[in-house]
Amino acid sequence: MDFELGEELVALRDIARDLLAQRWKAESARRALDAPPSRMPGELWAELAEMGWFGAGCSEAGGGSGLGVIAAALLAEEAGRALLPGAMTSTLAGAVALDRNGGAALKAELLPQIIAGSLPVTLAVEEPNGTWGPDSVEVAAQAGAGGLKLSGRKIFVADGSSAGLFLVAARVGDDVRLLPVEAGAGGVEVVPMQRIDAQDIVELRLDGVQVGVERMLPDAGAAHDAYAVWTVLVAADLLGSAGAALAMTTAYAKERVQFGRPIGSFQAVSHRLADVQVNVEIGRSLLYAACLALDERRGDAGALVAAAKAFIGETAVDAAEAAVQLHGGIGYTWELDVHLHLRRARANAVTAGDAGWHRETVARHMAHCYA
Amino acid sequence: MDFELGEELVALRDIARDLLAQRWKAESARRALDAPPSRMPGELWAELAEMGWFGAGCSEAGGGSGLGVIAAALLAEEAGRALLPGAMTSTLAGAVALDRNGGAALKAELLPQIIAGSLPVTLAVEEPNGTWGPDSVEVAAQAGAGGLKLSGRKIFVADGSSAGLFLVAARVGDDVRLLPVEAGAGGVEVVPMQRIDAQDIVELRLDGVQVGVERMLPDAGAAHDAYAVWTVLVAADLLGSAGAALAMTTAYAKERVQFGRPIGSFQAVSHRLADVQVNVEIGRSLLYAACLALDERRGDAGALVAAAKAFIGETAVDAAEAAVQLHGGIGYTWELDVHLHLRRARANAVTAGDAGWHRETVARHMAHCYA
Amino acid sequence: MDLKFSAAEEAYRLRCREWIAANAHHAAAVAKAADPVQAARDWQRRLWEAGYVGLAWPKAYGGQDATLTQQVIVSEEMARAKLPPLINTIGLSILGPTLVLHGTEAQRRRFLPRILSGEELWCQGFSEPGAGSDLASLTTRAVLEGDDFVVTGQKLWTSLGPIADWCFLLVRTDPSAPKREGISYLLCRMDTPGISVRPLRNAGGGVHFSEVFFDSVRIPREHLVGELHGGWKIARSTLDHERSGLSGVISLEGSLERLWRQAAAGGEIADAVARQQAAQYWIELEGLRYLGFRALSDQLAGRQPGASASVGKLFAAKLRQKIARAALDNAGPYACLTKKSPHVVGKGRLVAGYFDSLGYSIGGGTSEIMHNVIAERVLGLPRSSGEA
Amino acid sequence: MDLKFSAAEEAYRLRCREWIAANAHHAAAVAKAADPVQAARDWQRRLWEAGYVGLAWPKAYGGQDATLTQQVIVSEEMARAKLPPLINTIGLSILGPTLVLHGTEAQRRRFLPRILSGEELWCQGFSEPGAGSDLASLTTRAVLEGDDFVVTGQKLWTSLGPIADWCFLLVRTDPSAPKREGISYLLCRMDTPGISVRPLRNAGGGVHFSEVFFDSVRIPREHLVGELHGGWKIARSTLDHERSGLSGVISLEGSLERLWRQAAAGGEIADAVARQQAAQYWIELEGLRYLGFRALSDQLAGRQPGASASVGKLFAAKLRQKIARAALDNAGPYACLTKKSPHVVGKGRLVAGYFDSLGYSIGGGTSEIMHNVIAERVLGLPRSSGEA
Repeated sequence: MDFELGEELVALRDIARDLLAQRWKAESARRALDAPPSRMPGELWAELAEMGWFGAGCSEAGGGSGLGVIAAALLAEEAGRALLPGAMTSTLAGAVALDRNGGAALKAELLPQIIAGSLPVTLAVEEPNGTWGPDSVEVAAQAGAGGLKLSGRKIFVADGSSAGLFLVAARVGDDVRLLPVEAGAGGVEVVPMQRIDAQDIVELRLDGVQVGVERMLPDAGAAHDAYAVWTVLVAADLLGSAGAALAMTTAYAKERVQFGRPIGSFQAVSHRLADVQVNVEIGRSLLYAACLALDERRGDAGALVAAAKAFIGETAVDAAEAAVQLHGGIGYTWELDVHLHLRRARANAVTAGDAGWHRETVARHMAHCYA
Repeated sequence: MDFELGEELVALRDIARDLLAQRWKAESARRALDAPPSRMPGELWAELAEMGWFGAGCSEAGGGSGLGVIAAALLAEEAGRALLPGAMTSTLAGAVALDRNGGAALKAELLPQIIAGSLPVTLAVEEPNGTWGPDSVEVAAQAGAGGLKLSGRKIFVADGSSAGLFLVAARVGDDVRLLPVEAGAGGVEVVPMQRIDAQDIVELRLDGVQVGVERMLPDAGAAHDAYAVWTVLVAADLLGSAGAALAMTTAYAKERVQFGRPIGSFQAVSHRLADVQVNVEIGRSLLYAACLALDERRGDAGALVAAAKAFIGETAVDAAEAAVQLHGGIGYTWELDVHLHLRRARANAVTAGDAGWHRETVARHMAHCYA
Repeated sequence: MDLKFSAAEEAYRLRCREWIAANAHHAAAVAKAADPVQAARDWQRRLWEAGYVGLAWPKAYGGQDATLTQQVIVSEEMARAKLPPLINTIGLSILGPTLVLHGTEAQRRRFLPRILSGEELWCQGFSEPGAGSDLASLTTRAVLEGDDFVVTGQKLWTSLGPIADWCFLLVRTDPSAPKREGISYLLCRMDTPGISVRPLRNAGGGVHFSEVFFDSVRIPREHLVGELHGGWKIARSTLDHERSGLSGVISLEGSLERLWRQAAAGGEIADAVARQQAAQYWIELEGLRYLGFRALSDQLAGRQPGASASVGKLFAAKLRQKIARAALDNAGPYACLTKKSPHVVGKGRLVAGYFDSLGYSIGGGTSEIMHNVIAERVLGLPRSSGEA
Repeated sequence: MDLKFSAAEEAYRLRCREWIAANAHHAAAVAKAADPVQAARDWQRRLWEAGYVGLAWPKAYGGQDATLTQQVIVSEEMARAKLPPLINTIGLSILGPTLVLHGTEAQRRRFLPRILSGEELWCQGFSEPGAGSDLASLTTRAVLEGDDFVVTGQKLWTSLGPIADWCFLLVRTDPSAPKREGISYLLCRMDTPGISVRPLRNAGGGVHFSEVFFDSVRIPREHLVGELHGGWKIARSTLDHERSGLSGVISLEGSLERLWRQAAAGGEIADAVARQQAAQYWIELEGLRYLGFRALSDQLAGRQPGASASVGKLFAAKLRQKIARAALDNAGPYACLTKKSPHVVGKGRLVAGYFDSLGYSIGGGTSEIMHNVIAERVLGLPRSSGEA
């Protein structure tokens, strides 16, 4: 048994943290608020590709690290900590989805491009019906002479204006399947949605887009599996944001003196931060558990993914709110990074399902267990 | 406008607090746990009657103080603070119910006896169907030659083994009405229920009990009105308990020294107590508002009664739990009074409707207001 | 015990309401004006001329000598009609009462009427980068040279900085004294040489506060309020002088009603979690309302309301945040879009309200300080090495 | 990263489970025995003889030298089978590890095997009326007279007081030294003249703890553990030595399942509030479980688990209280009846579980102290004038 990060994973995480801290400043995330969306600079994207990060969550056979979903999650966590544009995380999720559930030909065609950085990819699942996930998908692919034909709208598509490929969830017969759609394909239109953290979220309009049947991901559970992987990566991003908010507030509490003492020596401050720390540790434990369960394709994977997302989403929002409160007035200013994490945490907490929605998944799992 | 207690009310409260502190020790409430139920000593009962307390909530015409429901609530609050057996509060509620909603003959017959202390009275509303209040009453009175005939079971009847008169809620036609039933009437059986705070709670079994139609409280809304008055008195008892738990914990936090300082100088302790204080003040405001609304028979009285009971119930449990925690190990011992308040608060919080049930009443009021 | 208004009070309310109705178009014009500051000044003057500003103030200085109940009536009616707030609110709520209590007769006659009319807008210079919750540790220095104080230092969290005509500020005049005993209270024209103002952008992207820098700014000695070195107690007396909070209740009422309507279909909220939550907020809001009535009754009866203002402030801030958070949560991902997004719900007001709500537990005394105040002044617990 | 057990470990688990099944009737007999203390001792000896007590301890002193994973397997299987807890648990979990680390060879050989077999039951004498969270302020005195310590004072919160054969206790041997540097660690027979035990009735009405009074009790010098005046560090080293908490998870699993079944009809909970709440507890319980696995993995890899035990203890206490409270709340007024009432639900177990749960944030270090530990040792925040 070993339920802590092995040496390779620790190294990957440490390298990512150092590199992102050097290459991407919070200042860039702040500037993006005035000129959205927040986009990855081309050189940085190329550097990440060179490091092999886009295959971090893929199997060795797929050209990846073979370290499991946890490797992708650790990178997503660092992206959240560094306030990095989301494109890396979307591409990690897309790569893992293809690696786990793609047909051999499609994998051979697409995975090398994705891992090499030449084909950013993202999932397109949600629709304007007020809920989340593959089960709520209404867009249906029509079978015809030229293969499948897709029409409809997808919203809250992450990193859509830089993606080269969309993995679109659509009904095919009774199932919800994943269909690869190129950004440049006929009938595809991308409309920005303007999120409060300036992330590149778009509406994807599909008007009679053609997809060859043979390109559909063959596994009937592919859409659910890909959505679970994406969910866990969003949770990881949130965990990184929570960690950053906690770290900056802890540092401030050590420095800021009022009444002749560092404010961190007041229990009103120190115990609030201790509570955030407890939640971060519990959240981290859930994140690792969910990743491991996905790797092992365990029956409780869905419930653990839901648990991680629900818990970490609330933890991240709470960590950012604690940061605002404990910084006092200064934490409420544009120049401090506190609000950048508050924006990201708030937005990601309701991305890929909010806490209440995920708790319903958990409740179904409990009903099943206790039946 | 005057929304604070007038001089007469302040005097009534102060006298009650002093007198009960002298006449009833927490030790008696503790002893009752080993030999339930907790009962009012005869001399004390007589003394309270002599003070005129049982008519505190009644109109002057009814032989009472004319100070309004608030006067009864202040006495109930002191009863909670002093851990007094519940019989006074039940009798206060019954007296107010008769005074507000009884027919002239019934009032003339019963109110003087009640106020004189020779007829303890209580309400019998709840039934074994898992919910609360007059709307859930299923026991139906059958009309016959000798008047109305009652059969069925009432549970959680407060102070039932000392009551001389039960005001029984029962269906008469389409309405739920209040019917006076003497404790000694044929077909009446009283079975103790054994509550964790040793209060005298009973099951009332009715087997063909006869009640004259003319004795039924004439107002179709009498059962709901009486239940509202009783609810507000239970809330007042809870507020007294919360105040007592807060006071004893505050005193302890000033005395108890650890790490060379009174523990009340640690914010983990002082801020927790401040939160209880805030809730007690908000709860008190709601209690006064509910009493005033009942006196004025305002349209929002039901919602305010529900608000007071829901909020104060949660406040009292929280205050008692804070008392256990902040006293540390010693607060967990039989000898300290902390658990007496925890028991009373827990039990009364689910008496006359729990917080969730009352919030549903509030939600209906909101739906009505915002329609 | 009763909450009824007298017939005369009800008549007063009616006249107030009629005046508001007759002047609603002027109020509406404020937001749309080309010069919104001038429009807001004009609106305040119009209200003042009608007798609806400075109700509590003595008639001698332009006030109304009105009863407390009349004040409550006016603030309720103004909040209910969603009239624009008075632009000179800081001068009205903080400096005015201070001068009435501690100013010289000359200061009162000079300043009070112009605060009321809006002719002179005021900003506050209390907080500093190193003096937030611990306000008494402020370091802005004032040295008496001849008949002038010469002031050097930096103030933070100043509202209206760029548009104010005057500033009231706390300065350290005796650095060798214990920290609360070397502070003085000064009044200063904002166009005095040596003052510069830098607007601060807030987390929501807007600008509300400024930093104000003082570089050898000369302030005539006659603009000292109260005793030299006696400024701390003066400032403290108006920090404690908080309003009953009843107008805050009315703004929360609006938020709660919007929350309900957002979640309700056909009048009812079907989801039990959201319904119970909304009901809890209604309960807490009523608690706050009647707490306000109790505080007001104490004031009417000449009793000290004690630290009940801290109870109300703490509870109201938390409730405002809970309602704002619930509104955001209920709207899901749609609430997290900017107001420019075609998909946003509520025109971005949910996010703005949420960001705004977070400031309520910081400004005007943090919730941590409010807890200290309640623990120490109400419960009598020992100081936590910090102070209220 | 994986959570799989090896084939050998799985085989070990299977043997353990088989042994438990074969001995279940002995376990069941403990609760019904006429002399429950003797029965519990017999049960512990039976388990020890089968190799299921003292797994981590050296074979030389009666232990098993087993792996950490084997320890986890045994504790999981024992919890799952709801076996009675080991009666000598305080000796096993606190004194044993202390003697292994700090005892003399003679002390180890004399005491350790008898702890394991249950032949000698131990109680702890640490807390005092004036020394709870601030344990180092203890005042029980020990004066060296010839070869004996003479001990006078009072200890509180002693489990097993009336039945223990021995007590390990902290005493002040140097009143002039700084408070942490004048404390010694002694072992004392409970039948020594001058010792008296007074059982304490708890809030639930039962008896679990005692007060122990020492009146000029003579303890031979050979029963000093470690250095004279060096007892604080020794005690601290085993206070930190907490278990992974995984067996606590299993008991919480049972509580959560009961909560679900109590609220569910036909497998599902219809009420959204109760359903969401139960789901949240499942999430938190899983978080606690995997936190335990992480701590265990750290120990297996020889890494310091740091203050993660405090995180687990704090979170577990809160979760236990939330589940206990929800069970009570869901049962409404029926839960607030005594077990003697004909109407009670769950045989009074809901109230008992609730009362019991409140002790989890007090005993073994209050939640306030756990917060301090996390703030100071994990986050590196300055001390809050108190200490961990």
